[in-house]
Amino acid sequence: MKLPNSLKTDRVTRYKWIAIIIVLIALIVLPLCIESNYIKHLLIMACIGAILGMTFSLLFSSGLITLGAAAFYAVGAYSSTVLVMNAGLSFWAALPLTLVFTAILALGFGAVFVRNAGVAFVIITLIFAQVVVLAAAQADFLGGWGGIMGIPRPNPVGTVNFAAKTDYYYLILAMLLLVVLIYNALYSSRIGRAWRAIKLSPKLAGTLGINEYRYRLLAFVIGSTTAALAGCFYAHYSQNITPGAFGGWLSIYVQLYAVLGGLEFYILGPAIGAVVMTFVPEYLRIVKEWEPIITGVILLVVILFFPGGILGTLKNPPALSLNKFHSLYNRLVTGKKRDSNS
Amino acid sequence: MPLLQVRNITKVFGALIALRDVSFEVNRSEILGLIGPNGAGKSTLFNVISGFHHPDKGKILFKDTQITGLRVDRIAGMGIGRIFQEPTLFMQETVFENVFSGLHRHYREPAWKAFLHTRAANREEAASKKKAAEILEFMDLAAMRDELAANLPHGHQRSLAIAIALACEPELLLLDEPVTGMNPSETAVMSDKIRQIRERGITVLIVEHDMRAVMSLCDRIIVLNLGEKLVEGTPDRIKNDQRVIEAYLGKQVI
Amino acid sequence: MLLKINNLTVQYGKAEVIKGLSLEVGETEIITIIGANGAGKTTVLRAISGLKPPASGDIWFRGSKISGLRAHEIVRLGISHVPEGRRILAPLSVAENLEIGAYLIKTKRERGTAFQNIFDHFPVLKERMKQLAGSLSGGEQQMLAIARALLNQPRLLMMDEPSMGLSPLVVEQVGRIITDINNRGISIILVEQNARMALSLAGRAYVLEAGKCVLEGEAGALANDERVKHAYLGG
Amino acid sequence: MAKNMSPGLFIQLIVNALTIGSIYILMVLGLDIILRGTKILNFAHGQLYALGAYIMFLFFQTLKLDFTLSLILSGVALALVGALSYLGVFAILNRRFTVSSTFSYRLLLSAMASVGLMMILQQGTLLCFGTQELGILSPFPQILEVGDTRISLSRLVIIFLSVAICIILYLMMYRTSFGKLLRAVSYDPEAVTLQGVNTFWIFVACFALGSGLAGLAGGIIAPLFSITPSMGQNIIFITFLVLLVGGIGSYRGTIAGGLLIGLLLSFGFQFLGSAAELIVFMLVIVILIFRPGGLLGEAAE
Repeated sequence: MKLPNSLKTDRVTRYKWIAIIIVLIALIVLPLCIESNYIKHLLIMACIGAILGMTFSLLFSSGLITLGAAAFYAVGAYSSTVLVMNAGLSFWAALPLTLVFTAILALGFGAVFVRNAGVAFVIITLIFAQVVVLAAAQADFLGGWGGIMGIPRPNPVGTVNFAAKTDYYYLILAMLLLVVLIYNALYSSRIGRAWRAIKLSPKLAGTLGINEYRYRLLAFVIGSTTAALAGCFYAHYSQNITPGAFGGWLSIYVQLYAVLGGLEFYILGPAIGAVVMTFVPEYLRIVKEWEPIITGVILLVVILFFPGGILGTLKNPPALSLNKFHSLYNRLVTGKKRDSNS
Repeated sequence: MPLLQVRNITKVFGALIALRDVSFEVNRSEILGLIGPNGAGKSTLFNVISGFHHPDKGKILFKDTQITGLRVDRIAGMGIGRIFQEPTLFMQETVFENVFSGLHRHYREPAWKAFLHTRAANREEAASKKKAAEILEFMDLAAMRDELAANLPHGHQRSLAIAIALACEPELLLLDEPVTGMNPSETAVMSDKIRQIRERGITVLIVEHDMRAVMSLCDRIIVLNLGEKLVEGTPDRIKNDQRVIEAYLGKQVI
Repeated sequence: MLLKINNLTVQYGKAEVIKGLSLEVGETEIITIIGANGAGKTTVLRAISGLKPPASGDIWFRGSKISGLRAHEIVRLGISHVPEGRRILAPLSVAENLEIGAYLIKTKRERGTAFQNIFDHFPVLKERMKQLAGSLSGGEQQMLAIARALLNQPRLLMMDEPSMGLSPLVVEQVGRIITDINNRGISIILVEQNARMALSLAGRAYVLEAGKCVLEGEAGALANDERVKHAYLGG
Repeated sequence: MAKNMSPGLFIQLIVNALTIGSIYILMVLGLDIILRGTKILNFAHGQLYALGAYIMFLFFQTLKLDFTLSLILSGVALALVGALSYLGVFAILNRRFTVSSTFSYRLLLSAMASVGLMMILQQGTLLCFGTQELGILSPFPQILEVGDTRISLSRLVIIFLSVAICIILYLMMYRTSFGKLLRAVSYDPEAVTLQGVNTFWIFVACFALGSGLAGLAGGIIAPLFSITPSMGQNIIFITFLVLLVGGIGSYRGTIAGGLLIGLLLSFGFQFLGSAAELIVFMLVIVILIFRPGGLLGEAAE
């Protein structure tokens, strides 16, 4: 699903549709084949990660780099919790209200943030994520650093009562599919093309009549609202939330999903990245202390030697030769001239 | 009524006066050339007209509306398209996608309908695809529609830049060095294209170094030197003007 | 021969900007490369000074091959490049700009002599030593750029559009400086849009068109060549 | 707000503000030298600070070396770490970029690489030194008493050392040829290459200098605060904050920003408790509404 713009969807082959249907069926059947609740939990977390990663990619598709994906994730989680626990709304009523609330909030803050492109935007979003965590920790009615416990499960729908992990899995899967559908529709419309134009050349985009500020703000609002959707789910899934869960380097992990999966693959990239980053460290458990180091090394290796990420590398396998690397390093460090230059 | 009126434009960068009190008019459906040695202020003038720089003094009227101080995208939206001197394309996109992205101004249906892919929006989208194809055909790029812009040879990159600008449906097209760096036969083809663009009712303002092309192409020529307007007139007059020859070849030194 | 270029090809991406150019510069000679914008003049200089490694062909300087060396190594061999747009270090003072120009001069005494030499030729720079380079006038910035390049103690000086954006009076002054430098035994490659100035200064000239050399010969002969006049004024 | 503020408390708070403010300034100066010279936003900068504190602990507390010597050694050690990380990571990364790589792509990849580096450094520090809090006995335990004002000498030493380092740095940047080269490279590396300078090593030096400053900051602060592996994360947020407030690429802005944030946090903690940080963060966002480029910065890129 590389850069799904409508030009490509014209040419979506039958194989692609078959692949999509198979993956979809697999995703639906998957929890029925799994006994372990723990693995189901990991699947659910991977879905959340995928949604968050996609919000990062959405902003990146317009040339913005956010380190604040966790901010609106937290806003979504807290506001839904308050609406359910303090205002007594049902989960299904709180959900849309949360999204509207976040969208308005994102519009307000985004209007300021988006004015600063480049380095400043990166730092501002990072700091904003920290502000949200601190604000949650300071507010007594949000439980301070201790957070909120005993958040109710989503209200039952028919026979689905969210007592089992499988129910949650289907809920987040539905949310994920919704996000994929919406994002795909965006990327394949002229909105997505305008974002891409701004990312590739803001200068040229301007001379084509594209309002850079307005489109970037739109991306910010949509991305933030999507993150709030994931946050809303997370609060009622984990049933307790603390500011700490949204702080630290969560946003950076989110970014990692997108880079690892492949930056040019706005939808599939973060999904693959999230799955890999959720499951692989789990299987590295034997050396728990070494896990961050290994994650860091993986990150460096991907960035330095496979900048297309997993999907990009699969698509265009690089001709990797140690020799090339060696001569490059010689040139860099010792300043020896290239021998192959004739 | 002239299409574009440039009135007393002055633009200063630090200690450098890039433009000093420049005034001229562009009439509908003419090809107007803007020439002058390097550093004369031609590109600055283009940037002022298209909104990348705001002038320190003076104003610019397009169809009798003042456009000085407006944002780049607003000016483009009013119908002034431009190409840049350096190759400015969506390099990692195909030729077709480049023009298709350029059609932003073409849409009438609101963006949310495009997002929902309503029937009207889809119809518009299909129409715009057709239009992009038509523009590619016009600029002789149809054969390489699926090639990445970055991989095109220089001449075709210039054509593509013009194609993108045409997608914007301009009434006035600013061309910054459209034939520079081309060989004579490519230049002849491109000159011909520019004439055809004019026949479509689009007014053209050209900055160009290739004198042969400028002289044969333009109805009128304005010569800038060191930020000031030196002369204005028909190609024949310009060619024989002593001041122009001096500005170009330089005074005899030593 | 001081500098010899054989069959040079330079590419940006897939686009060939220079196509099989050959060129020679003799000892204490001024040559000029003229041509329209985008003809590839600047790229030739960038290829010689190592800023843009050539795709094929080779460049020899005083009998050794320099294509493939990196820019700072080529400067050390004695080729100085005054780049297009002067590229002086605007936020640094004039004195600091000169000091960086004198990076290759190691002893203090030699440095002093070199600076004295510069001030003899460019007295205006001595007055402006403490000023920020960015606050100089266009002409003074050009002097600074040339002075900085001379401090590398080159055998070959390459100048890219030294007359750009300067008023006629200053252009004349720059012309005198160029002859002056040449009289001290330094060879010069002059890239110019101002064809008459370039042709009056140079001994030989190359006319570049779309990355190819279309005409070469004695500058005096070229100055009266109808084809050159055509290239600049059409007709 | 000042209903129970005695002059003694006021002076104490000012001293506290100057102490943390001067550390922030050192951190931002280091980050800014790297950002301007090599165009890399280095997230690992805070981790270098933590590592500096640990190395100070190692030399001063464990090996019982002289205080000044340990401090210099921790600066040198971190400069070495910085140089190695540039050689091992960013130099290779730079070669990946082509003329057509967009600015956001370059920025993202180099920032991401520094995040990878940060994770490795953070966990590496933790594995080497353990999770428990470490503390250095301050070599200056004396408390100065003037009237009812009590000021710890070690805070004054920190301020003194920071000011000294800033002055040395200033002299280095404006008086030595190395500093001039650094500034020149930040402005136009290609023009400097044309003067015969191998700019690659200037970039390495840039990274070493910036990292060394982080190491010194960590070493200086070590006797005052407890040393934990997470101290790097805490400081990097504030460092970024100061960078934003002061404006990217302005020395005066950095110093003003560092002092401002120091004052706000010092007084804020006293009178507002733990809400101080939040208020400061909010204030910064308000500043950015009115001054998108920071207080004294030229407009950011």
